[in-house]
Amino acid sequence: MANPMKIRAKLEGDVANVRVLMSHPMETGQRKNAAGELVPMHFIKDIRAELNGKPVFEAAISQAVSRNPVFAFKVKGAKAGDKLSITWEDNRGDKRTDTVELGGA
Amino acid sequence: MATLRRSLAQGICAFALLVPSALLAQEDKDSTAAAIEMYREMLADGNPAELHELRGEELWTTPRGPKNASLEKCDLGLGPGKVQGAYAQLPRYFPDTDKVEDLESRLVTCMTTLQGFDREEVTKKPYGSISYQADMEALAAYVVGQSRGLPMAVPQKHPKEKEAYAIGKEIFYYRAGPYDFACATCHGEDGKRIRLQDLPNLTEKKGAQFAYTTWPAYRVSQGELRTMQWRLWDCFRQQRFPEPKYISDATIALTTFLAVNANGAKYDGPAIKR
Amino acid sequence: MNRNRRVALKSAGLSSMLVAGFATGLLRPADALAIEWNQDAFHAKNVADALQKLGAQNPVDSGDITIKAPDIAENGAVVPIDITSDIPGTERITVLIDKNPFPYVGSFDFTKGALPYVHVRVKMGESSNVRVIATANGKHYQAVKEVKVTIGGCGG
Amino acid sequence: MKKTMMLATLALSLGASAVHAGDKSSDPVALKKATALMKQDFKSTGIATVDRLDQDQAMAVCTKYRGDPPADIARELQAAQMALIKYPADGKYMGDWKNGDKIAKSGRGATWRDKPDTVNGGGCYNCHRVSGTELSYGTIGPSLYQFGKLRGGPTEANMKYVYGKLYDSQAYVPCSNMPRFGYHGVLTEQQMKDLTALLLDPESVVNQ
Repeated sequence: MANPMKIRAKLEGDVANVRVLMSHPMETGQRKNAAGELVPMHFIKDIRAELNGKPVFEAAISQAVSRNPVFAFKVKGAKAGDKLSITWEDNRGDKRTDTVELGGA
Repeated sequence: MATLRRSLAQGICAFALLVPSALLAQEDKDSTAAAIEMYREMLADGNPAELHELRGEELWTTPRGPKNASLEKCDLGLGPGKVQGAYAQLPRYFPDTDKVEDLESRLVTCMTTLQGFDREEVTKKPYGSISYQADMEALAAYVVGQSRGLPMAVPQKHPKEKEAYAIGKEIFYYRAGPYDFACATCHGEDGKRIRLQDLPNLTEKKGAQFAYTTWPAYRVSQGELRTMQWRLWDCFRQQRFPEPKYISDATIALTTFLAVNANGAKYDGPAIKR
Repeated sequence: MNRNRRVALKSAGLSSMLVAGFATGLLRPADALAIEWNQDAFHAKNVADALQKLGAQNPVDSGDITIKAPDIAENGAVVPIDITSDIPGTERITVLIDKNPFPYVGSFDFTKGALPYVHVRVKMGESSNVRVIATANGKHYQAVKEVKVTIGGCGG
Repeated sequence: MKKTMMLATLALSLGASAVHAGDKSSDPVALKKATALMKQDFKSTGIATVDRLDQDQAMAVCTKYRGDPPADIARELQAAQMALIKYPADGKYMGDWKNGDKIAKSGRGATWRDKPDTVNGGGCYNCHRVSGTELSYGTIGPSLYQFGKLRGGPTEANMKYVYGKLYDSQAYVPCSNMPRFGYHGVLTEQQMKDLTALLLDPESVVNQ
């Protein structure tokens, strides 16, 4: 099972500054294991952030994103008490969603 | 990609550090240094070590092992269950084992006594890889994170604590192996570097403080959270020494030497490093 | 599971609180993404081909795209990049690493309420240009920034 | 021992910069314990066997005096090391500088992960600036950039010096931080010739 994300969201006025840490190997498919065999590609493909259930930010990414990905982005029109959820899905169909409630300024 | 694979495999060298510009000694802060500094600053905000801390806390509080117990009663030196500030006072002497123990040694003690794990079993694979999550690294990340911002205050009261320091110091200066290296070879002078990696002078208070307070660390070159035991182990590898045994008295003595030299500094791990 | 959630709750940051940690997939409606995972573009082996597959040929150079990245990366496994577009109406930011075996790294969509800024960390096989395409009102703009990847110590 | 500890404690409490000022040589009792402990706590893995902890005279002296032996002992050590150098039997010191640059860049070999047939590198760039173009170089040793150009090129004296220094650095600088590549057999005669050419050949990247 996928490990939890770590989401930090800081409100600045009506903008939420979001930073998220994800736990994922982001295998390129070009690395060999100890036995000399190529390790198959395994990477996050899609990311979506939702504010109170409404999509606000999306990404489509490749295996060239670093292992244990770190992203930051800014969501407009946010306020304290809003729920920000982030979901990723990888090339094997594994998914993970974590949600934070935006704190006061 | 071949280049990338190579750099991933080999990007593991000595105490690579987030040395502040003041520590770059007399050397001019040229454009290379400025660029590297910017690289480190950009990495600092967003440290995957936090993910390990999260997993470590989970491991700490989950009943596990033959005795189905959590580690919440583990005594890291400040009393059973007290995690906050404990790492800033390790290694230290523990009466129950009659030994000076570092964090990882003490975690193993707790895992064997409280949880009933087999010592061999829990120390067999202490370091993680892309295909293997090491519990020890996560537990270490969690515990050290609970000392962030606190001053290092490693005790030197018990005779065995003093002895560990004295022995650790001799190990630090011990030259041997096909390259004639000692720890002091790379870590005995200010302002030196291997390739572009700054080397803290561990014989000097400022360098020792900076180095010690930023380990354990998430190594971006490996995508792993690395502990102090790992740090020494990989230094000895590069020193072309034989392999030190995990949580052995020799490694704990060396850690004691480094930790005591860092006393007074604010602990700032787990950090993120190249 | 409950424990995991509890731990996650306790560890949430100061300014935010984790309220649900585990409902994998549940929060994500099955509707189409605003951004498509463009397989042809991701599999392209050079920049020109990738841009063509993305329908973003011949982007116009723009001074309104800011790429903040270190001139030298200590390690190519993780190269941090901050991207901001000041082009009005920026809908999308696309990142390519010219000399990677597959240059197209990804795209970020800003049509639904995010400001046109993103921080991303990428792998770079060797020193290369980082190329950013900003799409606004159907037009494509670009900026590039060179990042040198250094050789680590000891391993040679 | 007590004095050492007190000094160390004093230095710490005063926030002085040196961790062990006035502490130029080892504590014999602690060193004996440290040596015994290391022999117990290190194990052989692959080619990195525990006998690597055994010290020759130079290692023991440099450990005892923490890299800075008194003048008379240093002179004695230096002379003993000088006598160990074996110069090439064919009298030729210079090989191929291009190979030399590859050897200088490689830091491989001799760790517990390396195979017995791994070709060792010299790791020169780890500690020295070597060419004018490679940005990624270390500073533990002095810059070698333009080494030959600044010293009159491949004269007999220069070639003998460079080869000898590679073979046994401590014949020139007692307790030098540089490995004794020839003495330990880390580099072959041919590799040391190639490195000598790297430093002295007028065509070499070093001398541009």
